[in-house]
Formats: sequence, structure tokens, C-alpha cells
Amino acid sequence: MTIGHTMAAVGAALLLGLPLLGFLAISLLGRRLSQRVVRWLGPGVVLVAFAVVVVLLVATLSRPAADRSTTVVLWQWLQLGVPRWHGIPGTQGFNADFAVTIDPLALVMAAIITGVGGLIHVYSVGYMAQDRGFNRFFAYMNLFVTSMLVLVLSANLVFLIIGWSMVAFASYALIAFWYERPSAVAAGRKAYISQVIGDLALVLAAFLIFINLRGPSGRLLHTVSLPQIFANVGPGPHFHAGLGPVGGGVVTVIGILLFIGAAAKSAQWPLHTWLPDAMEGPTPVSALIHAATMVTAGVYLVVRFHPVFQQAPVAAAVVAAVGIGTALMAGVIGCTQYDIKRVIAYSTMSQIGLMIFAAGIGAYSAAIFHLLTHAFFKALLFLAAGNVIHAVGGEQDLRRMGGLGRRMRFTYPAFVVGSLALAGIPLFSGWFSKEELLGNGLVLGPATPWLWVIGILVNVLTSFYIFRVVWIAFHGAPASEAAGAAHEAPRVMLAPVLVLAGLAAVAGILNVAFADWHPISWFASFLRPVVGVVRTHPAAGADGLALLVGTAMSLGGLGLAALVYQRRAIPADLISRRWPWLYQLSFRKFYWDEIYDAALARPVLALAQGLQRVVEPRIFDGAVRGVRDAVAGLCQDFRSFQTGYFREYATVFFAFAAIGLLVLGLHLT
Amino acid sequence: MTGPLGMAALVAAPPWYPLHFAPASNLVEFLPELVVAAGMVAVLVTDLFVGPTHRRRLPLLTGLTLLAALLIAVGEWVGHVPGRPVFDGAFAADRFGLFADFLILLVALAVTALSPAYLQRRGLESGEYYVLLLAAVTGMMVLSGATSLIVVFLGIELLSIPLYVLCALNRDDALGQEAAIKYLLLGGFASAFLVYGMALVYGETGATQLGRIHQVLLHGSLAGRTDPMLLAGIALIGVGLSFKVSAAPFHWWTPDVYQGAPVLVTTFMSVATKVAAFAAFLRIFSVTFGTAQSDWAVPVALVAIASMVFGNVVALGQRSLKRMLAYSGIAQAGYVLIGVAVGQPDGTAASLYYLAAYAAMNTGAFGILTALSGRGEDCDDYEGILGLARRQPLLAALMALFLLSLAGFPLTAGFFGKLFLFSAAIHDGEVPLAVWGVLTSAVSLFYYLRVILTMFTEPGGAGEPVQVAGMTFEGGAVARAQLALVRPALGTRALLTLFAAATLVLGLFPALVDSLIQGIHVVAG
Amino acid sequence: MSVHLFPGFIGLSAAMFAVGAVGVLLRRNPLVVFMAIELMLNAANLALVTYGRFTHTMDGQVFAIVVITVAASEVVVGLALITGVFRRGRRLDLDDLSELRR
Amino acid sequence: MNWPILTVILLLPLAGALAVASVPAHRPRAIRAVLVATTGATLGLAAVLLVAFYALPNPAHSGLSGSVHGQSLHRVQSPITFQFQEQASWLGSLNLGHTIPTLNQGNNQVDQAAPPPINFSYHLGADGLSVWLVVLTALLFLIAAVAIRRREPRLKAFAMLMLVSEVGVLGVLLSLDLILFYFFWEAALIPLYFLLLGFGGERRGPAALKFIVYTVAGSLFMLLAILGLYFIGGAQTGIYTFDLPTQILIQAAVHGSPPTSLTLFGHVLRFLTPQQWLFLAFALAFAIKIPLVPLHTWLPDAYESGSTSFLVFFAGIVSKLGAFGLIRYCLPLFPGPSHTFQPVLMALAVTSILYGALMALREVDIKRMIGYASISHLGFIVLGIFALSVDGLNGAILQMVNHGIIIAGLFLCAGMLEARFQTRDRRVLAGLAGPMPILAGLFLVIALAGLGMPLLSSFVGEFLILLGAFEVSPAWAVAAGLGTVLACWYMLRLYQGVMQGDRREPRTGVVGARDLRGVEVALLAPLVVLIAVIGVYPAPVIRDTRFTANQYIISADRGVVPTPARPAGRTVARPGADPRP
Repeated sequence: MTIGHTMAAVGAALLLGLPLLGFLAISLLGRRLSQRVVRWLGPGVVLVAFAVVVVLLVATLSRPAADRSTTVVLWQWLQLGVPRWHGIPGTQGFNADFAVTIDPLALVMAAIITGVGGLIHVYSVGYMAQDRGFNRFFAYMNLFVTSMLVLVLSANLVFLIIGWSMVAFASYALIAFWYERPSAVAAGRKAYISQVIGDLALVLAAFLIFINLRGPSGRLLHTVSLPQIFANVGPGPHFHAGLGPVGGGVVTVIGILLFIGAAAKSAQWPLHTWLPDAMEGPTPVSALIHAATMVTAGVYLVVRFHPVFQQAPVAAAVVAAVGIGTALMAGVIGCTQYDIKRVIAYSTMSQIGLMIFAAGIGAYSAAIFHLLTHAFFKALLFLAAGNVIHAVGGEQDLRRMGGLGRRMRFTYPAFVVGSLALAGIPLFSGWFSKEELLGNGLVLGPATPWLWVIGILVNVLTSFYIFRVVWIAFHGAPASEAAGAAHEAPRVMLAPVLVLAGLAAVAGILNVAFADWHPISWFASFLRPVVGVVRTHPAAGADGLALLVGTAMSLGGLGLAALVYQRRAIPADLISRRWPWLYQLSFRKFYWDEIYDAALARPVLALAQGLQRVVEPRIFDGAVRGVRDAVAGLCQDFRSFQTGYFREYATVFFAFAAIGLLVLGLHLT
Repeated sequence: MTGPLGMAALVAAPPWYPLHFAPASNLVEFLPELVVAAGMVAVLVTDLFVGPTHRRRLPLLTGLTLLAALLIAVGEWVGHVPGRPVFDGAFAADRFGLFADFLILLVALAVTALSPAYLQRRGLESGEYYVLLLAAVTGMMVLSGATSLIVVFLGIELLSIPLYVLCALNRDDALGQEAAIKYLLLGGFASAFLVYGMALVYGETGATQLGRIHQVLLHGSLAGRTDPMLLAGIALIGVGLSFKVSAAPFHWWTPDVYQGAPVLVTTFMSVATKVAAFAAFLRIFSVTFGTAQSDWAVPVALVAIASMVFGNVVALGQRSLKRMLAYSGIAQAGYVLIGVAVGQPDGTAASLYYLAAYAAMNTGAFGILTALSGRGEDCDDYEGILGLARRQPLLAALMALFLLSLAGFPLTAGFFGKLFLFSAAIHDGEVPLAVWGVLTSAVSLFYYLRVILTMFTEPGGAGEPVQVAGMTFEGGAVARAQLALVRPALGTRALLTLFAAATLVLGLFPALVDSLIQGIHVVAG
Repeated sequence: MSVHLFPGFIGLSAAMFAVGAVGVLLRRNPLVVFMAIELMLNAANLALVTYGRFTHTMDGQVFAIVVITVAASEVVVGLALITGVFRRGRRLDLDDLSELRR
Repeated sequence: MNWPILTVILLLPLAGALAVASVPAHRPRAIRAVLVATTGATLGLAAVLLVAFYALPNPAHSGLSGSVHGQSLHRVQSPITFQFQEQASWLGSLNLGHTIPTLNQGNNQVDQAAPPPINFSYHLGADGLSVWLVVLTALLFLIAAVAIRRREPRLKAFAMLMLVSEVGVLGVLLSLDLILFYFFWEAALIPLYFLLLGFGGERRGPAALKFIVYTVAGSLFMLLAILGLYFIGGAQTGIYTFDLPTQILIQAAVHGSPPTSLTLFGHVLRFLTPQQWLFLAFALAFAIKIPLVPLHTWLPDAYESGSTSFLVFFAGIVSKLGAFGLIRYCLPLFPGPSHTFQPVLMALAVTSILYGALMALREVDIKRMIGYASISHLGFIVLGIFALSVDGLNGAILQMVNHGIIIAGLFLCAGMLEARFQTRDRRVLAGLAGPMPILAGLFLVIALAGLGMPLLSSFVGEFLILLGAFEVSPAWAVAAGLGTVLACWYMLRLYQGVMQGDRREPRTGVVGARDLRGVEVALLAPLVVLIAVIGVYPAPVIRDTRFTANQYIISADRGVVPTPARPAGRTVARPGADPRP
């Protein structure tokens, strides 16, 4: 017996119920609910939910490590099986219950969602204060939190998928929140459709598991419950137990499909193009959904399904490669963007790439820990950026900022802290998480150490582009009168920023691990029951080396940025002059949007147009018309016999009579 | 009985021996026909002696005559010991014939009821009309009960000759005259074939009574073997009867005559004639020549298919309502012929049911045209009924019902008619017939529903033409055509409603009429 | 009349029938057409009588008499109609009667 | 249930029609009252039926069904159980075509083989499939009754036709006699035809003609097939009947037996067995009604020119009748052909899914666009049916209910927009979420349900359908899955085009738009609630329906060829495998 079922059930019910309550209340009452109420209700439910998470965390920690995972069934969702009855054979149909799992991984995610989410809700109270859609905004935000919690708590693949696409909808609604901006609407649609592709992949993966998963005895299980899946996925005594042998076709396909879902959610190549556009949404949305929580769900998925990926090395390798590749690509792009939010968005893509990479190589706790710290500092960066945008009156172009450091006494240091953490400067949280992650990359996974080398490169780029932002935006002279008249943000918007700054600075201690006296960090040991633990010390010094090189690279990137944008020692347009194609490639985001538009969207629309213009009228309707015209023609021909002339009537009559006479008289029948 | 024995019997009892000829019981069997004939004479005489002022009485007298005949027929049906043939096997008042008589008399009654108003509007009031009507009815009833080739011929001519005249009822109408001439000449032409065929059959079997012919084919010298002359005779008889039931390719007179004749006459002609002729057709082919069915089934089936295809397809292109219904009548004849081709007994029963349904729905459809026809001309073109649903909702609804029934929709008589015919066809392995029937029924939807479409489409103003299912209506023409129409009197509408009710009853409770058909027996001579 | 003449009579009647039919098909004058039809009917009568004679039954003769009678009445009606139609100085041509068509 | 509830359900709308007929046309208020009362009462009765069905001890399992006259059939177990059966001879079972005695002078008869009596009867019954559709029918007709536009000129005629068509639809769902079924099937067409003809938009005439000719042409062949079934079964077992349960037993008995002695169909058609021809004839009629591409071209025209309240039940129910027929008639009557033609029908279904979706993507007329979307969704339903697996069939049944609700909601929304802006061109409208948030919200939920959003109704159905299809052939399932992506695309195009975007753009007169009235909210609200409830907690809907679905699958599996084992072969649990609780 683990933490009491009742407690888990009640806790889960509260976790899911509170935000849902907020959503229903706000959306059903709508305008009837005054902004004053919503201001408290919206963030309130989330913060209370966070309190619940804390309680559950404590309860879980109070347990021995062995039984920190509890699964409870909330209600029976579908039950198609029919028992055998009086000779009428029964059937094994599809069954699914709404069950939730409370375990360390779920709790970490829930903590991030409700904690960081709560802070961002508070922030939004200030940020959205003037907006007409204040209530609508909080309704969607609460819906998002609910969906996200469904996603991470679900103990059933179907409900994981349900949460998965509810999240997609919430993000769509929030991206297209300012629905009168065509650009926002388009971005929302783009995001949603990419998400749906991911959902489809997950659904197919679910089908494959449902059809193929066998128990130890080799009997088909027909289940989609996650605990059962993970319990049986490994090779058993029976020769085709689980999902077949390690690296088998089925399990590999399942892994790939799962990763497609993850990639869609986490904006990994090739489904990454929606994330930058998603910045059309309000900044808190970017902070909550597109930095802290939703986009990291892909990492969560891969980690959750690590038993499957451990069965499918090929799929895992694909995951790792795609992750690191995306990280590099996003880093390169981030160096040349001028929209402050887009820079941060690409850095998000890049960092998540690193996490995916880690999950791919099997460094699960490292991935999740980077997910945690990233949630802190990236939310921080977005909120700070939000303050900046708020300050300069909605301006997002770096080239029209500058000199803000002096006017925003709190936001500036907070942003810097976030940047340091992101860049992985020692003793900031990012340093701990990222260096551990990369250290694993040196010893684990496919094609070592080359993927690690790429990761190191990413380090340079990361610290370069983020400090590029720092220097362009906060230093130098104001580039516009708006920047000149900038003012610090109101208190309600500052408080969350500062809290997050604190967390971003110190969160690293959770992961302090030193080779000898503390081999495994607290965080890793906390997650251990779920994801196990990886050997981080293959050879003495290997990770020491990794640490040194990685740190050096981060600092190098910082220095480079300083040389370029502060000392002006290196001209900023060096690349664009020397290798313009490289600059264009980066500035145009490797032309993915154009490629997809030309390769997918246009052909489909053209096909549809072809159907509408040709197939429907010419072929389908045409066939009908053809029959009609044929009959009409026949009608005209027949009518031409009816000449009205007596003798012709008589002739035909006589002819047919003669025929009849011959047919019968000569007995031809 | 056949050959020498039969001759011996005949020699022993010479035909001119009066007692052998017409004992009273024969007259009883023959009573309905006698009544109608007597009524005809009475009407004739009355017409001679009463002045024009009392012309009113004639329809009344006619109606009473028909009613009396109907009651007697019913009486014969009820108190009937399965009828033995009378007049030395020349005629039989069996239930088969009586069933046809019912239909004929009912249609005739309806027509008589419609007559006065119509004739008065068209200025065609005349005593002869009723005389000829009754004469034709007599002929039909004789035909439906005829069990001898001689009497069959007699009946056919007796019903045709008055109809020739009736077509030309309107002496000022060139079209009517033309129709009459065509009908007359083609009719005579066809009768010649018929008689010659009868001569051949008679020559081969040595008998004119259907019963004896049947016996000869069954047990006599001809049993089992197929005799070319006999089959030639059957073929010629078939040609003659196909002409009367207006089945393609012997239908040529039908559209012209139906269109040319006054719509009232067309109503009578299109239903009653067909019923009588089909009675003879069924009796002669399905029963008398039943043993030779393997020989004539295929040709008859071909004729049926030809009629269904030709009628339905050509009806698509008609802009004249009468003509459209004429072609639809050809198609309907084709459907009934399915039953003939299938043969005894289920084919016969199905045909009878369809004839009943046809009597209800076709009389209704033509009756509505009659009722609408005004002073100037018959209600014959679509312009007239454009938007009828708004002007005369009742008539439009009834017309829709009749047309849907002709198209064979459920809830209506036509549905079960077709159902029984197709089931008979399928059961006897004549599936192609059923398939053709289905295909052509689908085609027929177009022109039946087009009429409904027209009735339910609002006529545009004077300026803009209206488009309905491929037909264009000019505002002016519409207005003119609609002025010609009349709003029928209450009685007329009630009568038509009765026919609609009959259509519905036949479509909802087929067992009612079917139970009658169950009681049927056919006397073959 | 002896048996071997039998085919002769039937052949004659058939020939009469054919001649009549050809007349109907070829001539345009309604009166001539009408006479042709009468010829066909009489061909049938000849056949009937012949058969009656050779089957030793009276039905043939009876039938023939009926046919003659009916034909007579038909002629009466027919002539009346024809004169009625053509009395307005129209020439006796059936092809003029082709208003009703299609 | 000791009183004939089904008959009462059938007669109620008929009585309502008569009541309406008795009301003078110049009192629309009274007519509406009668109409709403009747449809409401029907809904109530339908609910009673549903409750009674669920109250049965073990709904699908109360013994054998259908009376079997022939000894030879007793070994066959009835595959499908029908509840609340009522049977009455239809004014004396019809003995058409019995021998007609032929008397001669010798008084001896022509004796010919007496053909079988055509006996069809008034036989009603319900199973887990039909109860839900009956409830849906009643609900949609009620909503449609309320949704009749104000100041409808010929309200009386509309009300009467509507009620009569309700009788027809309910009859199709409840009849257990093939002739009775065909009877209602066609009879329902006539009022629908007149509703479309008399009350539609500008191009209603051709649309109505196209619709009825299409459907009748299809169903006429079904009539032939019904007769063929009757005679084939009769020839092989000596039992001539149109009774569905009995006929199912007969087909079960004769299945796999050598082809009928009856030499049906000429030499030309020998390359298919008679059963296969009959199956095709049935399938054709249903495919036209559904409709499946390429038989669909009547649908967009009809939907474009139908009036809103007409479309609520026309699109909501009538299109389901085809799918219903596939399940109720094709699967149990033709187990063999169902499996023979499974690939064909799945291919057609997927074609419909993708084709409809692509057409919906380009279409600018909202009503036509919904029509194409409906074609796509119905493709899913057919796919689920002909997956011939329990999951697929359950999904299909569920989806039939869902789609009825969703499509009705969509058409209501479209109608409300059309009523306000006199246009159906989605390009003309924009940014309505601002002036009319309520409509925007409700429309959003319905549209999301339309694109398969989880926790909204149609997700469950589509998930199960795809699962069922996946069990048979993953390729088709993936292709169909692409349909969901396209669905997301066109639904968002519709919703965003109309509700979002800049309404200050030109060519929009929507600034002064009025939001929904109370009545209109009352129309949409129940649908939205149902969508949410079924989506969140579908188990009750399936709870007893699954038994029926199971039976249909079993009855269809009689036609499976033993070797090789189909992927869907697992639907029938082997003796060892205990079904999971």
C-alpha cells in the first residue's frame, strides 16, 4: 500500500477539479462575472492546486522509495467487452478507465505546472488588466492547466492522449487570443494542425500497443493502461511477450510514433515551425505554455515511455539525434532574430532539443531536471521580456529598444539572472542541469562523442544569442522614444519575476552531485523509482572533462557576445558580409515555412481545388448528367418513330406483326 | 373433347335447336350485360323523345343503369356457384370476368358522373354520347366474360366502334377527327389480324370455345407438340390484343388518340378498354393457351419490356399532359403484361391487382384533367397546372397522390401492384422482366415528379419566365392557360377524393382487394 | 369440294390477306384503305369458312357471318367519320392527318 | 413492457399530424403548440423506451428471437435479439398468387404449382442499435419543431409533412419486416421530398428531384433484392417469409450451403452468387442514402437548399438511416458477402472521408461545406461498420448518435447566421466572436466536436472506429486518420473565418450583429450539453448497445472463411480467454 488511495484520489480530484472549476465558472458565467472576481478566482484555483501538489509531495516523500507510485481509477470511461452468455460468445472489446497515477515524475510535472503556472497567472493579472478579454483569458488559462494536469497525471494512454490534445486546443485558443489579428488566427491554426498530426501519431501508437501487447504468458492483453503497458513491455519468459524482442519492428514503430507526437508538442524538427509563430499570443501565454509546460510535455512523454524506448534502441537514437539537431538549428536561428520573444522562443526550442536529446540517450533524470530549471529561467525570461514589451508599449523589435537597463531597475537584473542560468554560467541553476545533461551525452547514446560535440556548440550559441539580447535591449542608448520613455512594470507583474529569478538562481542545489561523497543527486534519487538511474561516472574525470569544456564554452559564448555587442571589437555584421548565405539561412529560419507551404499546404489546397473544379462537376455529377442525357437522347430517337402518319404506323405495326408471326410460327423461341 | 367425338356431340345437338340455346339461366348469367344494353336502348329512346330541356335526365339514367348492372354483378359474385359457361360455352360470368366488370362499371360510373359538367363546359352535350358510352361498356363486359373466340371478337368490336365515334365527339375539333380516323383504321387493321389469328387457331383445334381449345391443347391431338399454324394463330391473336391494350410496338394509335380525343373520353378509354382487353388477354393466353406458355412467354415478355421502355422513355419528352399520360399508359400496359408473361396463377392474380390499382390511379389522374378542363380546351399543357398547389391545393394533392401511385411509391396502390408483379416475375425466374420494370420505374419518376414539381412551383410574373425541370414557362402563356382552367364543383372533388381514397386503401391494405382475387376462378370455356 | 383443295383455299385467303395488308400500307386514300381492310377481313372469312368445312364444324360459318356483320357496322361508322372529316373540301389524303405526332 | 409502446411511438406523430390538420391554418400559434407538444411527447415516449430497454435484466440476451416454422432451423441460434416485439398480420397475411382454379366444361382444373403466399406482417421491435436512434430522432424532431422560422408562410403544411416524415423515420428504425421496412423507407421519402420542394431555398426544385430520383433508383433495386431474399430462402428452406428475424435465421441456416436451386439471374450474372447480388442491391440503396462517394452528389444540393429546421432532422437522421440499414440488414442477412465486399466498402468509406474533407476545405457556402463535412463523417461511420469488429461497430453506432447531434447543431448555427446576414458565404463573414460571443462559444464547441476534440462526443466514436479499422488494415486506418487532420483544417477554416479575423474589414455588415435570443440558445444548449456529456462519459451509451453490436458482429462473423485467421477474428473470444471485467 502506497500513499493512501483515498488521499491520491482526493488529491487528483482536487488537482483536476480546481482549475476545471475555474474554467467552467468563468466561461459559463462569462461577462456576468466581474473582473475583480476573476482576478482572484483565476490565479487562486491554480495556487490552491499548487498547495495540493505540495501536500502530495510531502506525503510521497514520507514514503519509502519503493512505493511512491499510486494509481487510482476515477471512473470507467469505456467498456466494450461482453461476457460470454448462454452460448452467445463474448467479446474482448476496447476498455479504458480514467485512472491517475501519483508518482514522483507526475508530481514534479504537476509542481511545475501549478507552481510556475500560478506565478504566471498572478503576473497575467497585471499584464492583461487592460484587455477586453480578461475573463476569457483566465478561462483559457485554467482550461490549459486542467488539460496539462490530465496529461501528466493520466495512468491511461487514452487519457494521456485526451490531455495531449486538450492542451493543444488550449494553446490554440490562447495563441489566437487576440482573434481580430489575422496573424494570430493563422498562427493558432498552424499550431493546432501541427498538434493534431502529433495526436494522430499518438493514437496510432496506442492502437499498435493495444493490438500487440502480450502478457508474460504470451496472451494478448488488449490494454491501454500505462502501468500494465510498462509492466509488460519488457521481454518476458514467453518468446513473444511484451511488444516482441528488443529492437523489433513493432516496438520501433511505436517508439517513432510516440516521438512524432512528442516532436509535435515540443516543437522539434520537423514539426517545429509553429512555435515561433505562437509568439503571437500574449506574453504570459508564451511563458506558461511555450516555455515552461506544454512544450516540455514531449520530454515528459519520452521519459514516461522510457520502458518502450529501452526496447527500441533505434527509435531512441532517432530521438537523441533529432533532439540535438533541433537544438543546434534553433541556436543558429536564435542568433539572428530581432523579435525579442522569437529569440527566446528559439532558445526554448533549442533547450528542449537538449532535453529530448537527453531523454533519447537515456539520461532521464537529467532531462527532467533541465526541464525543471528551464521552466524557471525560461518563464523568467519571458515574463521579464513581457515587462520590457509592456514598458515600451508593445514593441517587440530589439532594434527599437536599448538602454532599458537604467529605467527598469528590477526587470533588468532578473533578466540577466535568467540569461546567466540559460547560458549555463556556473552556480546558476542552468549550469547544473545542462552540464549534467551534456556530461551524460559524452558517455551515453549513439555516436558518442559527436552528439556531445554538437551539444557543446549549442552551449556557445546559447550564451551568445541571449547576451546579444541583453546588450542590445538593456544597454546602449534608447533606439526609440518609446524606449526612452520606458517605465518599470507594476508590482503584481514584478513579484512573480523576482520569485522566478530567485528560483532560477538557486534551483541548482537540488542536483548537487559530486563524484565521491554524493554520487547521486537528490533529484535523481527522487525520480529513481520511476526512471531508474544512469551511471554518470563511466571513467573518472570523463564528466569532469565534460564539465570543464562545457563551462568554458558557455563562458566563451558570453565573451563573444561581449566582444561583439559591448566592446564592438568584432563587427556585428561580420557573418552577413562574409558568408551572406549562412546569415540568410539563419535569418530565414532555414526556410522551413516556405518548404512546408510549397510541399504540403499548397498541394493539398490545389488538389482540393482540382476536385472541386473538375472531379465533382465533370465526373461525379457528369456521370449522372450523362445518364440523364443518354435517356433524353433515347427519348428523342423514339419520338421520331411517332411520326403521326397513318401508313407509317401501319407499316411498323405490320412489320412487328410479321416478326411475331415468324418468331412463333417458325417456332424460333 | 376433341376431334370426331366433339363433332359427334355437335351433330347430335344442332346449334339451331332453341332449347339447347338460351335457357333462362343463361340470361341470368348474362344479366349485367343485358341490363347495360337495355339501358343503352332506354337512353337512346329517351334521347329521341325528350326535348333538349330534359337532356339532364340522360346522365342520371345512364348512371342508374350502370349502378344496376354493378349491383347485379355483385350479387352474382356473392351468390355464385363457380360459374359454368353459358351459351354453349360462348360466355361465362365467372368471378374473373366479374372482377373486370366491377372495374369497368366503376370507371364508367365515374366518367358518367364527370360527364355532364364537362360536356356542358365544352358544349358537347348530346344524347348519343351516353348511348355510345353504354354501348362501349356493354362491349367491354362482353369481352371480359367472353369464352369463345367469336364472342371475344364481338366484344372487341362492340367496345371499339362506339369509341371510334366518341373520339370524334367534338365535330369542330380537327384533332379529335384525326384521332378518330387513325383509331378507326388502325383498329380495323388490327381486328383483321385478330380475326385471322382466330381463324388459324380455329382451324387447328376445330373449336372456337376457349374451353374446347384448351382441352384440345391439353389432351387432344395437339397435346405436347407445337403446331406452326396454331402458334401463328396465337401470334396474330396476341398482336390484335396487344393493339387493344396499347402495348409497344403495337401502340402507335394510343398517344395520338388519347391526345386528340376529348379528355373525358380518354379517361374512359384509357382505363376501361385496357381492363377489358387485359381480361381477354389473360383468359386466352394464361388459361386457354396456358399449355403453350413456353412458346409465347418470351415474345410476350419482349412486348412487355418494349412497352415499359418505350412508354416511360418517350413520356419524358412530352409537353402535353394527355400525351404524357398516354405514354405512361403504354408503360403501365407493359407492367401488366409482366403478369401475362409469367402466366397462371400468380401472374394472373398480380395482373388483376395491378389492373385494379390502375383503374383507381389512372382514372384519378385523367379525372383531374377532366375536372380542370374549361370552356376553351382540355387542360393539356403544363402551363395550366403551374402553381396549381397554391390555387387548388386539394386537386394538386390528389394529382400528386395519383402520380406517385403511378410511379409506384408505397402508401399507394401502385406500390403493391408493382410489388406483386415483380415478385411473380422473380418467383417464376423471369428476373430480367423485374429488372427492366425497376429500371423503367426509376425513369418514370422523372416525368411523374415533373408534373408535381410544376404544380408546386409558383408562376412568375408576366415578365420573367419560370424554369421547371427543363421546361420554361413564359408568364403570358401561363396566365392564358390558367384562365382556361375551372374550379370543379364540390361533387367532382368528392368523386376524385373517393378515387384517391381507393388508391390509398389499395396501397395500405392490399389484402382487401387481394381477398377478392383469392376468390377468383377462371372459366376457360 | 374435296380435301386436296384445302391448301388452295387457305393459300388464297392468305394471299387476299397479304394484298389487303399491302393496300393498307401503300394507299393514302382513306376509302381505299378501308376497302383494303375489308379485304383482309374477308380473307379471314374465307379461312374461317374453309376451316369450318374441313373440321366439319359450324363455328367457322357462324364466325364468318359475325365478322361480316361487324364489318358492315364498322363500315357504317367509318364512312360516317371519314365523310365527317373530309367534308370540308379537304382532299382524301391520310397524310394530311398528321397533326398529332411525337 | 406489456403495452405496445412501439406502436404508440409510431402512431403519436401521426395523430399529431391529424391534430395539426384540424387546426385552421390562420392560427400558427396553435399549430406550433400542437407540433411541439407532439414531438415532445414522442421524445418522452422514446425516453421511456430507452429506460425500459436499459431496465431489462440483460438487454440483448433474453432468449431466442423470431419464430421459426421449419424444424431444420432450430439448431441455428438466433444471432440478434429484438425487444418489445409486436407482431400483427397486415389485414390478413396476403396470399397473393394462390392457384386460381380454372373450370372447363369437364370441370377439371389446370393444376399448377401453388406459389408461396406473400406473407408480410406488421412486426416491430427494437434493439440496442435502434433505441438510441429512436431517441435521437425524437430529440431532433423536437428541436426542429422549435426551430421553424418565425412567420413561416405555410406552417400548417410544414408541420404535417414533418410529423409524417417522423412516422416514416421511426418506422424504418422499428420495423422488423422487410416489406414493412421498405414501406416506411420509401414512405419517409415523400414528405421529405415535399418539405424540400415546398420550403427550400432558391434551387430547391432540381435538388429535390435529384434527391428523390437518386434514392428511389437505389431503393427499387433493394425491393428486388428483398423479393430475391424471400424466394431464395424459401426455395432452400421451404419457409417463405419477409419477417426479418426469421429471415436472419434462414440465412444463417442456408449460409455456406450450395447455391440455391432457384436458377435466379441469367447466365450473364453468374459470376456472383445470388446472395452477393442481393447484398450489392441492399448496399447500393444504403450507400446512396448515406451517401458514399461517388453516389453523393445529391447531398450538397439538398443541404444547400433545405430550410434550417428541415435540415436539422434531414441531415441529423435521414443520413443515418443508410448506416442503420447497413448494420441492421447487410451484416446479419449477408454474412458471407459482407466479408467478401469488406475491402470494397472500406475503400469507399475512406474515399468518402478524404474526398468530403477536401471538398469541405474549398467550399465557401457554409451549408454545402457542412454537407461535405457530413459526407466525410459518415465515411467514418461506414468504415467502422465494415471493419466488422466489435470496436469499430460500437464506434460506428456511437458516432451515428454523435453525428446526428453535431450536424444538427452545425446547421442550426448556419441557419442562425443566414437568418442574420442573409448569406451563406463564409468569406463574407468575419470576426463575429466580438458582437455575438454566445453563438461563438456554442459554435466553437460544436465545431470542435466536429473535428474530433477529446472529451467531446465524436472523439470516442472516431477513436473506436479507427481502432476497429486499424485491426483490419492499418493502411486504411492511417488514411482515414489523415481525414481527422483535414477535419481540423476545414473546421478551423470555417470557425475562424466566420467568428474570428478582423471584422472591420470591408464587405462585412456584421458590426451591428445581434447575439442569440433565448429560444436559439435553448435550441443549441441541449445539443452542446449532450456533446459534452457523451464525450466525458460515454460508457452509459455503450453499456447496453455493446451487446447488440456484439451480436451483429457474431452474426456477421458467420460469414468469415475459417482460414486464414483475420486480425478481427479476435472479436469472438475463444473459450479459454475470460473476458476482462
